[in-house]
Amino acid sequence: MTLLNLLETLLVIGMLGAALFVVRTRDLLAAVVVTAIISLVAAILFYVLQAPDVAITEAAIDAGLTTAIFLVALRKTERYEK
Amino acid sequence: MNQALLYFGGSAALFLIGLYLVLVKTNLIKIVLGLDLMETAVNLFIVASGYIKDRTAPILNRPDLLAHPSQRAVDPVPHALVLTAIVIGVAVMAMALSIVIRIYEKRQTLDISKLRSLRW
Amino acid sequence: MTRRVLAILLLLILAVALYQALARVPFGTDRMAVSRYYLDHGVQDLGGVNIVTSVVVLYRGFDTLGEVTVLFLAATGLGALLHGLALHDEKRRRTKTPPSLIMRTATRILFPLILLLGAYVFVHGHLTPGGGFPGGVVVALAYLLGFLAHDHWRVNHRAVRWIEGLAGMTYVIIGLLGLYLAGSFLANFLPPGTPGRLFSAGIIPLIYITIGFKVGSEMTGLLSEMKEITE
Amino acid sequence: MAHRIGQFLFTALVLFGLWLLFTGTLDPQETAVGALLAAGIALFTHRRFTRGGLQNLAPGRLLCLLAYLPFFTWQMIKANLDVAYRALHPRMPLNPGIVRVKTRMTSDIGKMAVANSITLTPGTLTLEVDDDTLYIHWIDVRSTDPEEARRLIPGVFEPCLKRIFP
Amino acid sequence: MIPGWLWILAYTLIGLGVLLGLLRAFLGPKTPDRLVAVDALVTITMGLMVLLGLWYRRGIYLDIALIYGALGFIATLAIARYLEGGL
Amino acid sequence: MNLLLQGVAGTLILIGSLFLFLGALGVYRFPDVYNRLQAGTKSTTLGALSLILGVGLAEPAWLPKALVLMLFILLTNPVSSHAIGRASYKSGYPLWEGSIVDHCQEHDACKGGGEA
Amino acid sequence: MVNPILLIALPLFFAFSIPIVGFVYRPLQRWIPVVSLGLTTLIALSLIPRVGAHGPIVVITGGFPPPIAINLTVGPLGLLLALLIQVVGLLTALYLVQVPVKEPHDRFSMLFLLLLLGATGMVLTGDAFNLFVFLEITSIAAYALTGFQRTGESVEAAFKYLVIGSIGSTLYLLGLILLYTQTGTLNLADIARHLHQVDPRILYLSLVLIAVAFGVEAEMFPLNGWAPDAYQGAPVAVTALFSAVIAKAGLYALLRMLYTLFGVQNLLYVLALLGVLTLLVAEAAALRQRNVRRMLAYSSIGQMGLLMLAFGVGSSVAVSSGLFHVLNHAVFKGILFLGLGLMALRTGSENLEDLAGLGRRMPWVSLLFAVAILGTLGLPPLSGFWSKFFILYATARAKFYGLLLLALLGSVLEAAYYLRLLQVLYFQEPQKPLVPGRTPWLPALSLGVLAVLLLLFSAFPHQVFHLVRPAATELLNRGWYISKVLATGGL
Repeated sequence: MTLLNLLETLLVIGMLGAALFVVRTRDLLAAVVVTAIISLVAAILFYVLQAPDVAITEAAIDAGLTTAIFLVALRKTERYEK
Repeated sequence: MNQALLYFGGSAALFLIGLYLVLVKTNLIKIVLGLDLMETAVNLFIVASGYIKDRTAPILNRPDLLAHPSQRAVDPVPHALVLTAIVIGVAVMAMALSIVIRIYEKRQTLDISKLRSLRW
Repeated sequence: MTRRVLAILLLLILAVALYQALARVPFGTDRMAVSRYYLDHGVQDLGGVNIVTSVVVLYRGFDTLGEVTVLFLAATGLGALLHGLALHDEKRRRTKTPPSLIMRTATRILFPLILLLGAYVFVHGHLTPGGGFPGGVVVALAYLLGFLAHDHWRVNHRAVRWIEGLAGMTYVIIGLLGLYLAGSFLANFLPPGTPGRLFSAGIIPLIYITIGFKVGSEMTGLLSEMKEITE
Repeated sequence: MAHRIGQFLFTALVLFGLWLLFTGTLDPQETAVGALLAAGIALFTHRRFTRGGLQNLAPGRLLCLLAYLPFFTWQMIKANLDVAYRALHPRMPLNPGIVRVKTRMTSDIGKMAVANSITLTPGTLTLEVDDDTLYIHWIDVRSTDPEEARRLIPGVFEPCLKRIFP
Repeated sequence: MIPGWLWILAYTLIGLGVLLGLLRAFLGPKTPDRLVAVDALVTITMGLMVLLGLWYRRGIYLDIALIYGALGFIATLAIARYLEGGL
Repeated sequence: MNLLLQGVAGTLILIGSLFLFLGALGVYRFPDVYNRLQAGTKSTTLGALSLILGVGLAEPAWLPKALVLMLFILLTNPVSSHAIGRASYKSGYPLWEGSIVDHCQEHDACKGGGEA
Repeated sequence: MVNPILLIALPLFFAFSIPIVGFVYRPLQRWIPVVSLGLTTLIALSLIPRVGAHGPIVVITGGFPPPIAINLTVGPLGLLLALLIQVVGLLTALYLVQVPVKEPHDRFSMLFLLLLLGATGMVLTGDAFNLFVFLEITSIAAYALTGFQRTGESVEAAFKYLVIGSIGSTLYLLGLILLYTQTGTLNLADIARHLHQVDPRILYLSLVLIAVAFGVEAEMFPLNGWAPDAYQGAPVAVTALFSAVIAKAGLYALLRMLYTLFGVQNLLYVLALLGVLTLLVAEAAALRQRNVRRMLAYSSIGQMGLLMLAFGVGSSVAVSSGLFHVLNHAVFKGILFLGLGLMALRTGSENLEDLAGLGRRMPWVSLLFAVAILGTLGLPPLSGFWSKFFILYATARAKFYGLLLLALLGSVLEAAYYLRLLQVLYFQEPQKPLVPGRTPWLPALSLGVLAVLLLLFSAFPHQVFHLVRPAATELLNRGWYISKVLATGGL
């Protein structure tokens, strides 16, 4: 049981909390922001799991590109789930 | 806390949450978000399954790593697979969102219970 | 309501099944089979110190060709689906907030730096983490930064598609060169070089540069199409 | 034309310097590729990257920049201690507001430098720039008078920055 | 060498920072608040990544921090532009 | 000499992580988005800078890359926090009720079309 | 000596070149799929003698033998399906040269080529993860093509397809990784060889996950909700492809997994049962349709059910006749959908009542249409009879009497709506005038080629059975496949 494991635990729990937040919220913009957080946290986890290539790709593609595409989709549709 | 439980349980839970979003939510964008979560969960699972305790990343740019790489580095294959899976995931996401934009343009709603042919 | 109950039932079943199976998967222990070969022979075979890159580009290079194709498909499909989308829908016309001066100026300065960062990532794919895909995406995101901060920033679509097509064709041609020079598709036909230097690892940097250009141009085109529909 | 060449050279030089820092080596292969990439990227970004040209590298301006850095670092540390004190204090002594100040900088990049410096230092945050007017969120408003505020916030940096970014 | 207690202290502080950032991201109450949390989290994570790079003694990990920062910055900017109605 | 360098590096790392934590604390505790930004930009920026410098000193081979990282943080962080602040204001996020003055209210430059 | 890798490499090259060709000389764009598929058809044909003589060709990529690098396994079965894909694709491409779909044409050509490329890759690859990549290529192209018309129905269908399809592929990835964690390899044959190391619970979970994933593509019963909508939403030529080859590629992958990877001969009755259910449900749904395209879509799903029954019975006769039926069905459905497309060009609608009286007004197309319908129903002189008869015969031989009865019931339902379609086509008075115009000649040519194929199959059923027998042997003989693939190298 090292400190690093505690940090990992915190990150995984944070990720699950974020996922539950996505389920609950009605504001899709908040959901997209929180999904970006999930990707960012996943990138740290990949980093801790000694997968730097994956961490870079996850950060670049999931956090950057996907968020941008989601924002455009939100702009062209509507922001709140009715 | 047990690391196996942490990573495997965490990715399984994330996967289930994503699937729940896809199956239960009626908002199209929420469904796409659910697909995204499922992707992330599977990727996390793949990387976690390739992790080996006390070993380092498979980038052998230090002389001491070159001696017995297979005793020093983690499994590189899952990383390669996840790279592919992430790229495929973003492709699917882009397609899904462009379809969502089109549906909204045609039907002025994102609620699948109001879309005739999407009620499954 | 029935849908929710059914879904939860399904999820419960899946959860139990996953639990049963995942409890049997050992964590953090060495179970490598093919990977052992990659790790032990990768550097001698190809001269690339980043084994993940060697796996991605050479041992499983065929997957990567497919991966490039998938991205190409996504860009193509998105362009097809959004073709002729009403550019200005009257109902929701709104005045756009112009970007602030700080953002504009900072972006002008950051744009070349991020491009350089992207280029660094895909040129050094065989030495450091990263490679063609993240590098290409970083390049595309540099353009996204431009789109965000400058309303009138445009890319030349024709040029983008030229680069995209040429890069894709180059990738296939490199593969075919492998077929005719080294006996099998996508095989390495260049000397491995000294591990750890920039010009090493045979065709890996070549392919990653191709991928970088392709992914960069594709994603730039995709983002630019998305920008145009929000105007 | 000569101006364009100056812009190009300046951009390429900056990018090349950055490349050297990235790679952290002087290996001829790396530097060759770096020079190539820097030139290539500079070719189509130099007009956006800089308005000036090689005169940006005039020794006087570089010296000013070097002198500015420690001063700025000191300001930043002060800012942080201040914010830390407020964050740790049980009652959080806040006295925030948005004030309007004028800046004397004229170039875009100068305005940006001032605004960024303001953002990074004691309890201030640039919210909006409108021509030469800065709207600043101040965590501890000590004066609502524009002239006084000007002296307190951008006035600290301007003498220095004015020389770096004329 | 950097002593063990320093590592522990540094990790604890950064871990608490991540925790607080995540809490703010969940509590909101509005999207700008979450955005601030994301921005702070990205910077904290860059620090964490660099620190872990030192821990593992792998210089390559600095690259990741750099790209992570760049990407986080662009994502933040995109969301901010959406919020102010400029996208 | 080396010991001194390591000592400085350790101190910088400790200060850095302390400021990272304080920044996050400020983000958590402050009452409205503008005040949170004050903490979120300044403390975390200084924290990250000092931490990265510390790591660069502890492992001198990494110093150039660490410098790039620091430069990058210095360039991007104020811009992103400015963008967030501006976006919050334009999207109609109200100032904390304890705020004493708002010069931005009566000016067109601060009006915007967003929604928080 | 042609390398089979060209079957993949050439279409990719052509697909990437389409935008550039478009800049140089625009009208050439439409011919690129024809050229590419023509070349690949020739390549596939030229491989037949080699595969027939020496068994599977194991093509290595990247310069390393199978378990290390990815390989293609061009066995009799893979080659048969690849050839089928190329031929049907070529004919559809010819059809599309003169009956264009909506703008943008260049993007349509790329998507079309890549759809076929993905299906070809799926049937040829010998690597489990590579199969996933090709599955995704196929399905992303299919999503885009489904929504290509950009009408409300088609984009909704595309979304539905996308959601179900991507759940499926995520599940496949999960199942595959579960296997990887136990065997440490991704090559199909190598996994199969090491399967005994796998913990049984993990094995069953991954079996179910993988079966579900390919069940989606193969339109298996509870997972085929997307199919009718997608068939209706896509451009008609694409529907022909979906029905004739894409679903077959999914079925191939399912079979490859069940027969070769898992080797679960004792569980195949589940597949047969699901097949019969698919058949019954689809045929019952088809009865109620007014839209001919949707009716044909349900019929196509029903035929997939019949195929699953055949492969689920799993005897040598059943598998050969199932493969024969794959060929038959591809040809019949090709004729039906492409013919329907030609009819709709003139009538402007695909509703049942609008096709009234076409038998006299478009005699040739209607004749082919009717022959294809009779063939699907399994009328004796036509090839459909042989394949269907032998499938049912094998079912009876395997003592699945209940399934046999249900399958027969399905056939009766099928006959009911097809005969009504024929009745409308030939014995009802037209209500609306036709849109003036002539049937363009290239589509007519491709229909003609399909008709010739149909006649050949009908005239020489024996030879066709002979042709597909090696493929059936490959499928049924697990050890042979494994040893052939791993003989080229290995750890």
